[in-house]
Amino acid sequence: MENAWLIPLFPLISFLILLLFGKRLKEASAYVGILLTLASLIYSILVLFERFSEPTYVTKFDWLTIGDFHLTAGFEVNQLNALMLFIVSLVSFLVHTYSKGYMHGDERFHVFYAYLGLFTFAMLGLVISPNLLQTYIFWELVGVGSFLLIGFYFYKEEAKAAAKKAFIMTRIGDVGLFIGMALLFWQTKSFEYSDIFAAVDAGQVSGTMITLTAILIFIGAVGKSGQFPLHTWLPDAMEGPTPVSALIHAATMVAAGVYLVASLFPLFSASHTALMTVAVIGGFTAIFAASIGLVQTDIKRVLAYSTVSQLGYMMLALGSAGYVAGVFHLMTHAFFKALLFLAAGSVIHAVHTQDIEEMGGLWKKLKLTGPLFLIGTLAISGVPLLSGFFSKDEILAAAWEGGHPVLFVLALVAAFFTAFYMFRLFFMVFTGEARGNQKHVHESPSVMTFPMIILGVLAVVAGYVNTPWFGTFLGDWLVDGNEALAAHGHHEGPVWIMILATVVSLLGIYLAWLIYGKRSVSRNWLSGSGDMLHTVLLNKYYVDEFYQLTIVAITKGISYFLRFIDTFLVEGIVKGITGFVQGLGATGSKMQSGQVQTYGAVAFIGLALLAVIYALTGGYLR
Amino acid sequence: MSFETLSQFNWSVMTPEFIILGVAALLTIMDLFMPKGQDRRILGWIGIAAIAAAMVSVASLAGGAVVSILDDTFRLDSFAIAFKLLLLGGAGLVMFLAVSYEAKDGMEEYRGEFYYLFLTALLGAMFMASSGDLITLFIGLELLSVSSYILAGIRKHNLKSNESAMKYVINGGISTAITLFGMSYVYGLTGSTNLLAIAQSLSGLTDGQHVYLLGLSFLMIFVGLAFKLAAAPFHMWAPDVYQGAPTPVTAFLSVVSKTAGFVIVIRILLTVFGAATTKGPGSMPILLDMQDYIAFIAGATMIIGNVVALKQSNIKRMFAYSSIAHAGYILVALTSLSSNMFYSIWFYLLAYLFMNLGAFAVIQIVTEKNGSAKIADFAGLYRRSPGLAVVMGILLISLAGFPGTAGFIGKLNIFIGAFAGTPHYVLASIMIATTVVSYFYYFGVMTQIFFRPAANEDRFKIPASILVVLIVAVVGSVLFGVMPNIALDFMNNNLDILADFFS
Amino acid sequence: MSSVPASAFLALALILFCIGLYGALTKRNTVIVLISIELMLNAVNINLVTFSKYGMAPSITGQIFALFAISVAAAEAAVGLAILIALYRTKKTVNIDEMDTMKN
Amino acid sequence: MNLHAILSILVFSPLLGIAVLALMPKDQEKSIKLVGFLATLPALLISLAAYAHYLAGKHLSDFSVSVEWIHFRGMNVEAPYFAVNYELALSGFQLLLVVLTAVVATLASIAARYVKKEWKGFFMLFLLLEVGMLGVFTAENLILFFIFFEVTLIPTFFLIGKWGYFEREKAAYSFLIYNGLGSAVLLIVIMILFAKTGTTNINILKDILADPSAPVSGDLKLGLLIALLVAFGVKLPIFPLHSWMLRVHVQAPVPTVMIHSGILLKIGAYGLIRFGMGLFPEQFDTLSTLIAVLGVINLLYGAFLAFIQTDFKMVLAYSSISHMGIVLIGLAAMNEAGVQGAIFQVISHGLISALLFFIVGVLYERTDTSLIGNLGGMAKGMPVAAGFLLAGAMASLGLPGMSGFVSEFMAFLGLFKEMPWLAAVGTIGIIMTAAYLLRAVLGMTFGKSHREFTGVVDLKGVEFVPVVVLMLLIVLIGVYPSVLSSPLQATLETIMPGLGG
Repeated sequence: MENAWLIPLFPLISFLILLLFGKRLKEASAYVGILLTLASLIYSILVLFERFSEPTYVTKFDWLTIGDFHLTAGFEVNQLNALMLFIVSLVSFLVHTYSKGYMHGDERFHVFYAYLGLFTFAMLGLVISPNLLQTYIFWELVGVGSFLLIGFYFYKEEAKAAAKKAFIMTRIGDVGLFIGMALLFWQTKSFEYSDIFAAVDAGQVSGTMITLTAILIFIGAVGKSGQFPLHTWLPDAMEGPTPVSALIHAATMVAAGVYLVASLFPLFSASHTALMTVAVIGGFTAIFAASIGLVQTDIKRVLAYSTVSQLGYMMLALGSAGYVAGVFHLMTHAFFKALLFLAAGSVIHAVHTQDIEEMGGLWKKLKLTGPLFLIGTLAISGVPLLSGFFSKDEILAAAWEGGHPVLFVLALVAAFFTAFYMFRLFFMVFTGEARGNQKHVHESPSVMTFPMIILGVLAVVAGYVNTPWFGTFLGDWLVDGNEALAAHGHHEGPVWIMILATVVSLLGIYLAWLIYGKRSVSRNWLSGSGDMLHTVLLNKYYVDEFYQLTIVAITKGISYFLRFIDTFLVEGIVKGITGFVQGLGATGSKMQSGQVQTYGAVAFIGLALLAVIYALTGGYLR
Repeated sequence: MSFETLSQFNWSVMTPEFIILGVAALLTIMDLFMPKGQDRRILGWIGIAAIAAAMVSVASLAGGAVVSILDDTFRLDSFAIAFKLLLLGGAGLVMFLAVSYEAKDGMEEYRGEFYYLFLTALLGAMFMASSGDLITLFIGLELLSVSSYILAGIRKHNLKSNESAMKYVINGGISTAITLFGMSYVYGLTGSTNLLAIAQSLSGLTDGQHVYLLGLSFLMIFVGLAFKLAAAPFHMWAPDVYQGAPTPVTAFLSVVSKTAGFVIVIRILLTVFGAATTKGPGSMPILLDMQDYIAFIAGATMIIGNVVALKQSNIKRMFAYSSIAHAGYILVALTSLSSNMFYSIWFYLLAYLFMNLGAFAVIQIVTEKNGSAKIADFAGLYRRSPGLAVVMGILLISLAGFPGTAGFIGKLNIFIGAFAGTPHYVLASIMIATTVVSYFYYFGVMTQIFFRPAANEDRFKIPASILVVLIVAVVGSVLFGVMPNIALDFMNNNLDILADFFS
Repeated sequence: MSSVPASAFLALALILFCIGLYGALTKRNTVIVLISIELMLNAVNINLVTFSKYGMAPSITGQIFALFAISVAAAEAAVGLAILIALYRTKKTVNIDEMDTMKN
Repeated sequence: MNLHAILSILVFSPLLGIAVLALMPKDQEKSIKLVGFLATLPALLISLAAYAHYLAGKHLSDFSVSVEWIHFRGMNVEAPYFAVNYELALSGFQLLLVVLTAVVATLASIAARYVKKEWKGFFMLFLLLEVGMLGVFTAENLILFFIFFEVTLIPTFFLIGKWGYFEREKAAYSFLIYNGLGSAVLLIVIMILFAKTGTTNINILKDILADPSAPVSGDLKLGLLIALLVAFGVKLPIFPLHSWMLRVHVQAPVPTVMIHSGILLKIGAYGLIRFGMGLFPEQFDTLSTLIAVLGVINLLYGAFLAFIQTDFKMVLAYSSISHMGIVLIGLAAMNEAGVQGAIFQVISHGLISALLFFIVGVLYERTDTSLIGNLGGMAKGMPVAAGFLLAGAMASLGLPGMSGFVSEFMAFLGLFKEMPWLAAVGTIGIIMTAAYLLRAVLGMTFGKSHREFTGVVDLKGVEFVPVVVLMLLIVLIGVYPSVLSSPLQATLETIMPGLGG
C-alpha cells in the first residue's frame, strides 16, 4: 500500500509516452496504454486485498506553504479508495482493450489513447487524494480529460459544442465546490479530510456553516454527476467515442460526484438539511431523467439519461443516510452500465447508426453482444439475482428507513421507468425485423467482446458481495473502524420492499414487451395519451432552451452592455479630455492673430486683471 | 568724482565685460575697413574667441568675495558669476550657429553687424547679471533689447524678418515702459535706485498705503519683465518673432535673452521685494505676499505654452511655445522660493541651454536644407541622416524631461523646491500634467523623424561649427543628466549665492 | 512760491501713461504707435523727476535715471523707425494691422 | 569574487549587445537577429545563477550594492539627506521577477524572428527596454526605480509605433500618454516623499513612515497611496484606465507584446505590492475593500468583454485585465494567502500571456489573421500549435497542475477569509474565464475549418523553444509551487508585519 501512488503513475506515463512518441507508434499505442493500465489494475487489486487485512494508510508531504499553513499532498488508502481504485482501473483497463478494436483505423488513434491515459491518471489520482485540495485538483483534471475526449472528433460542430458545454457546466459546479472548500478551510484551518471531520465532530464549525459548505460542495458533485439542474451536458457528452462514454460518462467520472459526497459523508451527515438536499435532488433527478429516457431514440442518449437517473439513485441513497447503499450501487452500476455502453458501442460499430428506429432484429446477427446487452438490461432493471437488484433494493430500503416516503415512491416509479425504457431499448434494437439496411453486419472482434464478457460476469455476480442472504460483507467492510459511518452501514430493509421493487421492475419489462416486443399495444399508446407530454419529454423538458433564453442571454446582455460602457463611457471620457486640451490649444492659437496690438492688449489685460485682483483683495491674498 | 577714486576701483572684476566690449568695438572697426567682398565669418570666429576668453576670466573670478565698484552699481557676486557663465556659454554656442548661418535676404552685407550685435546684446545681459542698481539694470536690459531688435530684423529684405522685428520692438517698448513705470514708484518710495539701499529703506516699511503702492509696482515690474521671459501674459510676441527671426537669433532669444530675463527678475524681486516688509520690521515680506501672483503667472504660462504648442505646424513656432512652457517651469521654482531655488533655476537654465540650442542647431540645418520650417519637413530624417535624427531624439527627450537627461534632473530640482516647506501641490500638478501634454508635440516631431517616410532621400552635410554645437549639446544634456553633481557641486563649492546675494 | 502738489504730477504722469498705452494698442499707423510708446516712457520720466523732488527721500538719482531713460527711449525709437522703414520697403505699408503674415 | 558588481552587470549586460549592434551593418538580418538573441543570454544566465545562489542557501543580500550618486544641493541639510544613491538589491520577490524578465526577454528575442524591417534599430531598442525592466525590479530607491521605469517607456513607444501592426502609431501614442500620466503621478508621489523625508531609499522610507512622528501625516499618506493606486493602476491596468492597453496588445509586434503583457504590466503589480503595500500598510488596509471591489470589477469586466470579442488578441487583452483583477483581489485580502496568490498570479500570468501571445503571433504569421472566425478548425491544419494553444488556454483559465490555478486559488482563498461575499461574486469570474477562453480557443481550433489550411505549416524548428520552455515553466509552477513560494517567504514576512496581519 505504501506504493499505491504508483497506480495513477502508470497511466500518466502512458500519457506522456504517447504524447511524445504517439505519432511514431501509431496503432501500437494501444499496447502501451493497455499494458500500463493493466499494471495499475493488478496493483490496485493487490492494494484492495491488502486493505482487507490492514488499516487505512495515509502519507503526505508539504506541497505549498502559505504563511503558517502547510498545504500537503499525498495519498490515502481507505476502504472506499481501495474499492474505487479497483473499479476505475478495471473499467479503464477494459475500455483500453475495447478501444483497440473500436477506434481501429482512426488517424488520431494514438491521441485517443493518450487522452485515455490522462483521464485514467486523473481519475485514479482523484480517488486516492487524502485532502480536499488535492481532490479538487484531480477533480478538475478529470474534467479536462473528459472535455478532451468528448471533443475528440473536434471537426464535428456538435462535438465542439458538447465539449464546451461539458466543461463549462461542470465548471459551474466546481466553483461551488471551490467556495465550499475555501470557506471550510478558514473554518477548520485545514484541507485534510481527517482534520475537517475532527473539527466537525468537535463542533468547531457552526451548524449553518456546515450546511452551507456541505451544500456548496454538493453543487460540485451535482455538476460532475450530471444531477439536476446541471445534468444537460451529460447526454450531449455522448458525442464522444462510445468507449469514452462507457469509461467516463457511465462508470467513473460521473460517479466522482457520488464518491465526493461519500468521502465527505461525515460532513454531510452532520447537517440534516444538507443530507435532505442531497436526497431530494437525487430522487428528483432519478425520476426526472428516467422520464426523459422513456422517449429518446438515440441508443446512447437513452443510456446517458439512464446514467443520470441511476446517479440520482446513488445521491438519494447517500442523502437518506444509506452510505453503503450508495457506494454499493456505485460499484454495481459501474459494471453494468459500462457493459451496456460497450455493448451499445459494438452495436453501433456493427450498424453504423445510433438511431434505434433504424435497428431491430440484431439478436440473430450479434450472437455475443445481444445476450450481454440483455444481461446489462436485466441488471439495471433490477431483476432479481443480478447485481442491480441487490444494490437498488439496498437504496430503496435506505430511502424507506431514512424516512422519506415520498422519495421512496419516486424511487419506485423511477425503477419502473428504468425497467420500461431499458427493455424498450432492448426490444427495439434486438427483436423484431430489421429496419434500415443491415447488410454486412457482423459481430465485433474478440478484443471488443472480451471486455464485455468480463463486465457481463461482474454485472451478474457483483451484487453478491452485499446481500441480505449471503452476508453483507461489503457493507461491514466499508464502515468498519469508522464510527462516523457505522451508523449508516447496511440496512436490513423489510422484505416487502424487495418484493415490491421486483414487481415494479417486472411490470415495466412486461409493458415494454407488450408495446415493443409483442406489439400488442400500439407504440402511440403512451405518446397518444398526451401528445404534449410526449413532445415535452422528447425535448427534455426544454431545459437547454430555458438556459439558452436565460443564463446565456443574460451573460451576452451584460457583455454587450459593458462593451457599450467601454466604448462610450471610458473611451468617451478620454476623448473628451483630449478634445478639451486640443480645443484649448486651438483657441490659443486662434488668439495668435498676428496683430501685434492684440498681443500688447493681452499683456495689458493680464496686468489689469492682476491689479484688479490685487485691489479687490486689498493686496493680501492670504 | 576724481581720477583717484576711479583708479581705486578694482576694475579687474569687469574684465569679462571689457573683453566683450573691446572685441565688439574691434569687430565694428574691422567690419568697417574690411573689403566688401571678403568673407566676414572670420569676425564670427573672433567673437567666439572673445567669448571663450571672457568665460575663462569669469571662471577665474569665481570663489572670491563680493566686489562692488562704481558706487555699488556694478557688483560681482556669485549670482553674477553663475549666470554670466550661462550667458557666455549660450552666446558662444549661438555664435557657432551664426557662423554657419547662410546669409540671404539682404543681410549679406550686414554679416559683420550680425556678429558684433550678438556681442553687444551679450554685454547688456552680462551687465544685468552684475548690476546692483536699477539704472544699470535698465541700461543692460535695453542694450540687450535694442541689439536683439536689430538682430531679429537683420534680413532686411525678408518680410517675415522685418515684421518680427517690428513686433518685437513695439511689444518690447510697451514692456519697457511698464517696467520703468513700476520702477519709478519704487524709486519714489525709497528715493534711491541702488537695490541694497532700496531694500534697506523698505525693510522698515509700515505704511499700508506705501505697501499697497509697492504691490502695484511689483505687478508692473513683473509683468513688464515677463516680456523677456516670454511668460504669460507677455508671451504672445514670442511665436511670431521666433518664426521670423533668423534661426541663430531665435536661439539667442530663447536661451540667452530668457536667462537674462530671469537674472533681472530674480535680482529685483529678491532684493527689493524680498526685503520690503508688509507690516513693519520682521513681518512677512511682500514677495511672499505676492507668491500667489507669481504662481498664477507660472501656471498660466505652462498651460498656454504647452497646450498651444500642440497646434503648431511650424517647428520654430512650436519651439517658441515650448520655450514659453519652460519659462513657466522655471517660474515654478521662483514661486516656491525654497532654499534650493538658485540651484534649481540655474541648473534648469543650464540644461535648457544645452537641449534648446542643440535642437535649434538641428532646426537650422533642416530648415536651410528645405527652405521652410514646417514640422513635416522632418519626415524621414532618420532615413536621410540617422545621426542627426538620433541627436534630435535625445534633445527632444531631454526637453520632454525624461530620465537620463539634464532636463529630468532640472525638473527634479524644481519639484524638491516645490514640495519642500509649504508645498505647492496645485502648481506642481499643473507642471507635471502640462509636461505630459508636452509629450504630444515633442513625440510628434519624433514620429515625423522616425516613422514617416522621407520626401527625398538626399543627405545633409553638417558644417563643422554646427557639429560642435550638436556635440556639446548632446554631451551636456546626457552628462548632466547622468552626473548632475558635476554642475551642482561646482556651484555648491565655489558659489555661495545665498550668502552674498544680499550683502 | 505756490507749490503744485506732487500728486498732481503723479496724476499727470499716470494719465500720460494711459494715453500712451491706449495709443500704442489702438492706432493703425505704426509711427503713431512708436510715438505713443514714447509718451509712456515720458510719463515715467515725469514720475522720476517728481519723485526726485517731492519723493519720500528726494535725491538727484531720479533725474539721472530720467536722463538715461530719455536717451534709451531715443535709441529705441531710432531702431524702431529704422525697422519700420525696412518693413515699408518690402511691404509698402505702415499700417500695423497689415503686419500679420505670421499667425495661426 | 565580488558579488556586489553582479547586479549591475546583470542589469546593464544588454548594453553590450547594443554596442555590438551599433557597429554592425544594418542589412545583415541573420547575424543581427543572432546577436540580439545572444545579448539577452548574459542576463538570463546571471539571473539563473542568482537563483541558484539562493537555492544554495546563501543570502540574497550578498548582491546588494550602493554607491554615492546624486546629491541634490541647496536644501541646507547634509548627506545622506537629499542624496540619491545608485543602489540595487534583490529580495526573493525581486529575484523571481528578474528571472521572469530574463526568461521572457530571451524568448521574445527569439520571437523577434518575425520582425520584417530595420532589425538593427529594433534590437537596440529591445535591449534598452530589457535594461529598463531589469532595473525596475532591482532598484532600491524610488528615484532609481522611476528612472528605469521611464527608460522602459521610450523604447516601448518606438517598438510599438514603428514595428507594430496597422494602427501602430495611435497605439503608441495612447501608450505614451497613459503611461506618461501614470508616471507623472508616480513622480509627484516620489518627490513629495523625497521633499518631506529627504530620502527615497525604500527600506529607510519604510522605517520613517512607520514611526508616527514622521513629517508625513496620515491623510497625506492616504492621498499618496491613492495616487500610487492611480499611477500603477494605469500600468496594471485597473478599470477604467485600461483602454490604452487594449490597443497596445492588438497593435504591438509579437516580441513587444510578449514583453509588454508578460513583464511591463507586472511593474504595476510590483509597484503596488512593494510601495503601495510596503510603505503605507495601514492606509492600504483602509482601502482594502475598495481595492477588492476594483479587483472584482476588473475580473468580471475583463471576462465579460472578452466573451464577445471577435479578435483573439482582444480576447487576450481583456483576459489580461481580468487576470490582473485577481492580483488586486489577492492584495486586498492582505493576508499571506492573498498576497502570495497575487505574486504568483503576477508571475504565472507573465508566462501564460507570453505563451499565448507568441502562439497568436505564429498564427498571424501563417494566416495573416487573428480573427476567431477566420481561424475555425485550425486544429486540422496545424494540430501542434492548436494543442499548445489549448494548453495555454487551460493554464490561463486556472486548470490545476498549471501555474494559473495556484495563484487563482490562493488569491481567492485569501479573500474568502476577509470578504467572503465579494469573493463569492468574484468566483463568477472563474466560470466566465472558462467560458470566454473556450469560446475563443475552440472557435479557432475546433469545428469545421472555414479555410484551406493547405500550405500552412505547423510549429517548427526554433518556434518550439519559447512554447515548450514557457509550457514547462507553467507546469512546473503548477505542480511544484514551492519553486516560487520558498523565495517569497522572506519577502512576505517583511510585508506582513507591516500589515499587522
